[in-house]
Amino acid sequence: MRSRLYPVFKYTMIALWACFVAGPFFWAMTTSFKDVNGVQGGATYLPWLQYEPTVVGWRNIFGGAGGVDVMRPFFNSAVVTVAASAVSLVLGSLAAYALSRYRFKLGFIKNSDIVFFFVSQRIMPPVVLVIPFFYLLQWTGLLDTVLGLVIVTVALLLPIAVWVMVDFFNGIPREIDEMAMLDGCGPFQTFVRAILPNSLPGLTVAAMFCVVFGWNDFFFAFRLTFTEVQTLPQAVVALNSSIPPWWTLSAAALFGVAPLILLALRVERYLSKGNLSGAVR
Amino acid sequence: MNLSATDLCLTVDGVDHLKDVSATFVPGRLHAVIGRTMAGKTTLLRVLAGLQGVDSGALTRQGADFLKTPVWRRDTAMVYQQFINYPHLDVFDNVAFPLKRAGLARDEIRRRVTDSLARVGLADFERRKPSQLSGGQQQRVALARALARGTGILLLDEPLANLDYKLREQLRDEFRTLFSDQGDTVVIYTTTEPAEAMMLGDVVLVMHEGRILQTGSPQEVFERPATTTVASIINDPPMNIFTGRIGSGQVTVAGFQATHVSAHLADLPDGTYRFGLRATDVGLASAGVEGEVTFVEISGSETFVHVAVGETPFVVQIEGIHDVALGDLVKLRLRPERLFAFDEEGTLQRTPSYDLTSVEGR
Amino acid sequence: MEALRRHKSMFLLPGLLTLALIIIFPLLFTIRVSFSGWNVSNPQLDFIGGANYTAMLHDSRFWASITRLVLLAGGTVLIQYVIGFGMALLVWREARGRRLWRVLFLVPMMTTPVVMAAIWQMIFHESLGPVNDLLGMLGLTKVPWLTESGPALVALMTVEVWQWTPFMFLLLLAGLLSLPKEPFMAAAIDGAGAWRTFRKVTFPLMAPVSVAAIIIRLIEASKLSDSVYVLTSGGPGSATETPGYYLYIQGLRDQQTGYSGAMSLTYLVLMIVTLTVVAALLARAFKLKGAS
Amino acid sequence: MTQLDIVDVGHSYRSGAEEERWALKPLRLTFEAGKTYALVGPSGCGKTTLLNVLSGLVRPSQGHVLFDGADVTALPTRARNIAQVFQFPVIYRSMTVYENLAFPLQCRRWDKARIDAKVRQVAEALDLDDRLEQPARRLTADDKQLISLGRGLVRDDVAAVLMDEPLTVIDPQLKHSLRRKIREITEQFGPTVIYVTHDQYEAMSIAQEVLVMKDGRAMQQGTPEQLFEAPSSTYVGYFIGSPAMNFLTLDRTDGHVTLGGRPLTMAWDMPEGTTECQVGIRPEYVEVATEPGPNTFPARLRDVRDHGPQRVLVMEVAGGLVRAKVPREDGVPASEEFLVRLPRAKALPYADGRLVLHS
Repeated sequence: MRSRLYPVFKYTMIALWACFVAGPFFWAMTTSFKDVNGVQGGATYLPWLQYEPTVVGWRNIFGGAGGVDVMRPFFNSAVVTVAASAVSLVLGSLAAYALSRYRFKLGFIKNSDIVFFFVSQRIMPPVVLVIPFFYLLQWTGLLDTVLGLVIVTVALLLPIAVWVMVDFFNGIPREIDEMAMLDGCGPFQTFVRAILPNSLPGLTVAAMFCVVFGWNDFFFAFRLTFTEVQTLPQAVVALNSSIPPWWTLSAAALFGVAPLILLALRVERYLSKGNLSGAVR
Repeated sequence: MNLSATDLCLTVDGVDHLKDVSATFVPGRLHAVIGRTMAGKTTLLRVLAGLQGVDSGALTRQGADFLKTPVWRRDTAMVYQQFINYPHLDVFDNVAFPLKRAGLARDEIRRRVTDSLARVGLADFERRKPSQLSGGQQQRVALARALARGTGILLLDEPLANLDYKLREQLRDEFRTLFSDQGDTVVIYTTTEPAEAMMLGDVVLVMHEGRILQTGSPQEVFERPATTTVASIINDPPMNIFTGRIGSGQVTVAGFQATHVSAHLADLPDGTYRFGLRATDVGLASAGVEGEVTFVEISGSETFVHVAVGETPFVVQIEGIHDVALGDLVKLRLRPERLFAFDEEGTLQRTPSYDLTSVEGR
Repeated sequence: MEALRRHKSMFLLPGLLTLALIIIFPLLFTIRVSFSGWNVSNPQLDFIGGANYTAMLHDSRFWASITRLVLLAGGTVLIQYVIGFGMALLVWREARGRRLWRVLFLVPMMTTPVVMAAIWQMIFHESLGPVNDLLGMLGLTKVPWLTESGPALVALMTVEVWQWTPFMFLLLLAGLLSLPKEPFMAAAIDGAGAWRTFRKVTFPLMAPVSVAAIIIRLIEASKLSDSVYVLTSGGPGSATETPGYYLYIQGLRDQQTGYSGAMSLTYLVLMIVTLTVVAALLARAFKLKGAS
Repeated sequence: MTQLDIVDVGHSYRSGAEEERWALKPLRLTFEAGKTYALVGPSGCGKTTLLNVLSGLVRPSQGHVLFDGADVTALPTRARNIAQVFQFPVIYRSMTVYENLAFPLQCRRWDKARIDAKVRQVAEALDLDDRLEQPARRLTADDKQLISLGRGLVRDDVAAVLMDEPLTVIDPQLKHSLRRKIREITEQFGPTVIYVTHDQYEAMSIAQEVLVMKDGRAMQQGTPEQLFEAPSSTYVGYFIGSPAMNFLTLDRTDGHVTLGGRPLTMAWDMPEGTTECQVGIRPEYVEVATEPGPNTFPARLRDVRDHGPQRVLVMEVAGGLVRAKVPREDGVPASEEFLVRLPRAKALPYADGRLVLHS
């Protein structure tokens, strides 16, 4: 492998995979500047050379005539994602801290079982939950409301927050807690003043996962909200169901995934620093 | 203001961490707890700090039940063996942290922080993060934080164990000054090193397998070790312990020529004894019993030569640094007037006398 | 210590109770409803015994979807693992522009699966999509990607691999970055070449991370349904139907609530049992491989 | 067994830095074949850099590394045929003890029978022969360190065994026996050993020769006895020995060296014209005197430190602090003011911080 061919092999593989990864984005980008003429004649890729670019797709999604409005769904998605993530992070960190620092024993149930209970909720397929949730929200009058959607989304995100944070807290020496208590902090003060300030990398990773899974959820929103609270994935998929105006669909799709791509650029260094490694072991 | 422990017991997974530990810790004195690793020293400190519960026993302070007091109200500071500081705070804020918790005024906090940082020699490091400091400096920060509060109880858990030996030597000297005036504070200091306990302690407590074996002044414990176990813990290298006989005015130790019983052993009845002899009281000589050198260690300014005489191992301490090759045959001479005599259960019977010109040190 | 005991519940309970409350109702409801004949014309909680379960046993479409899911999930996760590990190894140490590659390789997992599935649907379009266009340039015949069962499955797997290899990549890269460097120095000192170093050092050290990453991905993959809905709607026919999607049709579209309840529970139990067994097998397999 | 030569090797981690700030200032050293050397010094003294230069992990900014006269400066670690024991035990987790020891030989494509004989021979010396089939990861930290050492010893032709603070994570109780084991094994197999540590005790207990380093410079190389009896600088005098060597500043009156106005004779003479003259004497050699005489000076007792079998008397002599180590049975001087004698043979002259050479 140390031969001179190795770098050639290496960068070829990287380049091939990079093309595959970037391909759909490139396609969506180029398609979003087409119109009927650019689409109907078969696949084209390069503006000006192969088709005449227009901004009609982009105009459509920002309330242009005959288009759809993406701002309201965008806003709904943002509210639900941020609220559910915040609730999950707060409750998750507290629970994770308890599970990392104290020993629980209730009959045969121990700490690891409680952690497993949290994390195992990820195994629940949304489709299994969504029917009971439908009736639950209907009976409580929360169907098609932001609050209702936030509550069920917490069920999706809380396990992630607990999963990441338990392992992160396990990596912080217990002596720091002990020292804070000796220094006069009660248990809650210890958590807030001594542990949380040292947990920013872990919180960042947990927050990122919560936001990703919250923002990208489709099934709950699809079945539990309809007209009042449409989220962005719903709006995009709704466009797909009709005869596809591909340019509008592409523009809306790019608009929908852009926030998280920007997020990825910002938090990459936290992710690759190996902050997650504890969580995987 | 005394801190009194009565019959503290703690068993974890069938192992005794504390076994019938009773002790009274007095304000203004430094209590050096010496024992090997796993002797229960750290557990004892953690129980006193409230970080660890016990199975049974009592702990009182000023007559009140201290076991019921939560950690954060125990008025206790602790310095760990590992250099533990708040990673997110700089040196100043680390030291100020407990003072802020105690609700002191800003000026008072600044005064105390500056003062205690100066005492540990870190006056110019206020705005550094702990990660930017060397191990020795980090431990000084921890010490400054403990001192700044002026708590009623100060616990130090082998604070020098993780430092280079030169730094250890230096801080040990500084500690003598730092802890010389502790007013009303109960100071408890654990260590595995006899020299450290002897040098710093006003009172020495010897721990082994969760029990306190002996309590007394350094001089007392060193010169009158109650058992063979204490004798080997309070000496570095451990005291040579071997079996011998006293009979018809002669002391016989396997492999060695019988010698006259020296004065301090003269009144012991005939029989088999365990004898103890410090490494400094065994010498390499031109004549004596032959043994083989199994290992040579150099510690500070001393050479420890491990010699096997038949099956019995001896350690010989020679001042200065000497080149002795492994496998060499050397001759040993024991100083019979320095023999400690223990009975076969290991309880002290007679000690050599030290009362030549002895003046209370310090 | 006494005081701490009282406090610890205050940390744990808010989260635990919230999750339990959110989860417990759906579970109980699903169990109860699975013994009822609740459907669109008869929306009530009557009791019909195990009739739903009997019907399910003979529902070949349900069992076919389960088999399909096992193959899909197993296949895609395996491909994701191989590619993800490979890419992580390539950009782990010295590589030109490794920051750029790391970010780029992470991006797909950040994007919304249903939204990207809509894009993929264009890409796989038989006459207007770029895939067939590129195949044409290479002189190959066009493939009816979304309208024939074989190609549709390939398309679905491609989308899954594209979407989730980054997650595998992320976990494995994080694992690689946290490895101590001494074992690699030791291998160099002992004179081991690149392949031997990988087989004897890197791979065994990564075994725990590998097991965890594969299990996590299997759990997520077993819920596959969103992309199916958008990309193929389970078609052609039921060729790409997964249990998740079939449940959607039965329970939500056709509102066979009772029947879908029975299937939901069966699906859930099967998944838990299978994943537990797979996890145990994987843990053992990686250890055995390591020891030889 | 290989002789290692360091020829004018210097290293800076940042290019273009002035030589004063290099991690390793240019130096020339020879490590003779089959001897055990310890590199000792505080953290940041350059000892680890020097070790990495030898192992090939660091390519020095200048100079050459010779193994038995052959220039290996440009060779990677893999091609140098060295062995290394790290701070944290490194074993191949997935392999048994046997496979661990056989690994370097498999990499060299030895045939099975030869590997087997060699592995068993080394395992026996390491006392690991009864655990050959156990997974190596189940062993204790000290046994793992022995495996690392063994992976070097199985190669007959190993150029050198490098040890980087190998006792750091070993339980204090076991340090002693592992140190002993390492010394026994290296004496039996006789490879060239370079042992890095920050602990003087360890360095002097394990090595035939010790190299004291500070700020990227080699301060002194010699046997433990030489370092103790004749430290080449005040730094080595301070660094080796506990308590450190005493240093007192001297005056010159009428061509005579004086201490606090009284004449002092030293082991040998101080040359004319040195600016800063000091006498260095070990606390072990300072004597409490009962009556005045040559080299005897008045002292005032400041502190007594009880170390057990010895006491350290801290006293003021001619305006400087002097420590004397006295046996416990000698007791403590009865009055605060008394006399100390600095025996001539043990009083060494230092000029500008460096030992004056005996002419």
